[in-house]
Amino acid sequence: MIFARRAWSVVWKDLLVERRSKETLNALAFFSLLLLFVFQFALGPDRERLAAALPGLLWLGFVLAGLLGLGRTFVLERENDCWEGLILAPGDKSAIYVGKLAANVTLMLVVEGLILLLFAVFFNVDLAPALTGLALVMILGTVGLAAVGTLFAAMTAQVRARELLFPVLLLPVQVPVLLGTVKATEAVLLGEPLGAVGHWLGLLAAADVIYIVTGLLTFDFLLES
Amino acid sequence: MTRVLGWLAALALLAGLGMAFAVAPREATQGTVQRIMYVHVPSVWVAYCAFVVVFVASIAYLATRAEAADRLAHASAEVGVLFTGLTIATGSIWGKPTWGTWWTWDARLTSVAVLFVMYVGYLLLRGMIDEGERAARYAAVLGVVAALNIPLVHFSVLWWRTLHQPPSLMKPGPSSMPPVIVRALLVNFAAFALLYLYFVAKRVRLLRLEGEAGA
Amino acid sequence: MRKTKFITGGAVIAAALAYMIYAGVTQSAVYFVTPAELRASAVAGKAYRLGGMVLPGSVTWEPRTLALHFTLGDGTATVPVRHKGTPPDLFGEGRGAVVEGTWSADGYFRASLILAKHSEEYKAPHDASQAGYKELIRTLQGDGR
Amino acid sequence: MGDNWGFVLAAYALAAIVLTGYWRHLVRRERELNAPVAGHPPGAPPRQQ
Repeated sequence: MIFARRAWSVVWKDLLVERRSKETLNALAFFSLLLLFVFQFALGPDRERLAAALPGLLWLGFVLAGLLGLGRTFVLERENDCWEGLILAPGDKSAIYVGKLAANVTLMLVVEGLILLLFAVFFNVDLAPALTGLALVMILGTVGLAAVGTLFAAMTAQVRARELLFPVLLLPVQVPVLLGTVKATEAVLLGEPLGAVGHWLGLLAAADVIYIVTGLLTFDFLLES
Repeated sequence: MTRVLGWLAALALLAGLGMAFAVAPREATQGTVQRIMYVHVPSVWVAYCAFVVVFVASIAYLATRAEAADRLAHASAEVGVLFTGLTIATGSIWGKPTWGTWWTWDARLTSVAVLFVMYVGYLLLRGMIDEGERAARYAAVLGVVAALNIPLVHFSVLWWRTLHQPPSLMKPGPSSMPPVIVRALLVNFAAFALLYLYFVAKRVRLLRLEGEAGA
Repeated sequence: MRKTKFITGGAVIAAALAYMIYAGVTQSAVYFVTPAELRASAVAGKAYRLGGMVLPGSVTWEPRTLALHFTLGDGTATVPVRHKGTPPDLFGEGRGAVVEGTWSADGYFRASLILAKHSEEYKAPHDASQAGYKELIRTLQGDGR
Repeated sequence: MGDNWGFVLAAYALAAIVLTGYWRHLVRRERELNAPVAGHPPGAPPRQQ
């Protein structure tokens, strides 16, 4: 109970700050728009090529936005000298991890929804029939991405060259999640039933469980003084 | 002690060379090129073992905070990265004449490449932190995450695509390799394992000296 | 308290890994399509990986233009393949090969890469057991695991 | 089929170069740390073993 209340207070605090300042969200929304530009210029107007590349592009966008967003997980704490406060928080610190993770997943899903919308409008793709399957894949993938991302953000928060180190550490670890989500998205967009990619969904779920539990168990060690 | 290990490793490597070129036969379909296997396969086995050692030593460090465990993890990760790189390079040289390409995104190549970058990241993280205790703590967490990720990488990449032959020694039932080749492989594996132990012992001592010099 | 947490967490991780390995072993991987599968549902312009046996007598190679033509078969269907480049050493008639490329609307497979697949059977020189046709496809598909 | 001795030699030579290179690197580092170098930056005198 206490654990849940502590975690909730972190979520509430983070989302409240974000809702007031909209700092990260605004920047990420603009970034998504820029991504669209880049993809458009890189691929040209060929519709066929775009359709083939869409699942990969979509997840490339999610991951790039994730790298920017997740890397900022502890920026406020660092800039406002609250890092010590986190370290000094009494008792089990995994509640902080859960709170940060939940806030990150929420933020990421909002940004991903926005990217999806932009893709649908600007690239003229009809995503409506695939939406439920897509939502499932996005939730599974985002939880995996955020679970490791939150942990690594704490790890690199107080390290030299953290902007560089964070993606360098996160990207290789995320390979299973990336492969799974891209393959599952591909199948979903082609109108295949979710059962056809059941093994990928299983892999994503297993990855989520492993990452979250590892994060819960090891987060304490990152916040020692 | 370390010196003895070094000489043993050198002798075993010589024996391994003898097995690879004098004892093992020229393979029927691939020809002499198949002899690359005797460096390629043992070095990837040793690399996997090295990363398991990193995992265990990382947990041991988090549990006991013994600096020795941290030094072992650091040394083992470095030597593991060395052997992983060697695996990729020799595999590439083997791939050119047999598959007709230096590199292909097949399952095992890809998962070994992912492993390589994951542990290079581990070494980078260590290099970016100046305080020894914090470097040890963070690296230990990363060592655990990376090791738990290995099975996920393995299966995801396997399902993604594969062109490599299925593992021939690991599969159930009678091995499909003639015993001469298996024996040559095992001798080379033993040699590489000894070399790994020698390198790790030396690197651990070096880390201890560096720690004292920095203190 | 702390100990319980680690034991429970470790058990959950172990269970997830065990599930992964179980799913991984039971999942049958398809590495490439066979000529029959390609013939059944070929989409022009789509990228495939095609695997089969190089039919004896089908290989022509023009060293000057590097034009390599051959036919891949699987016992029920055949697909003509065209490639520009030197064939790899393990490539040969009666052997298995996997090619990457696209299905052309003109009725042939345009290969961008030829990967002569070596089976997991490592043979000693005088072990001259000629792998049968079915056996070849089987090792090609990697069912020998 | 050709025997491709060149590839075999290349692989073994590469392995030899990489492994002895790492070994020499270790030996050199150890010697440096054991025998303090002259011209060490002042303020951080090397420890005598």
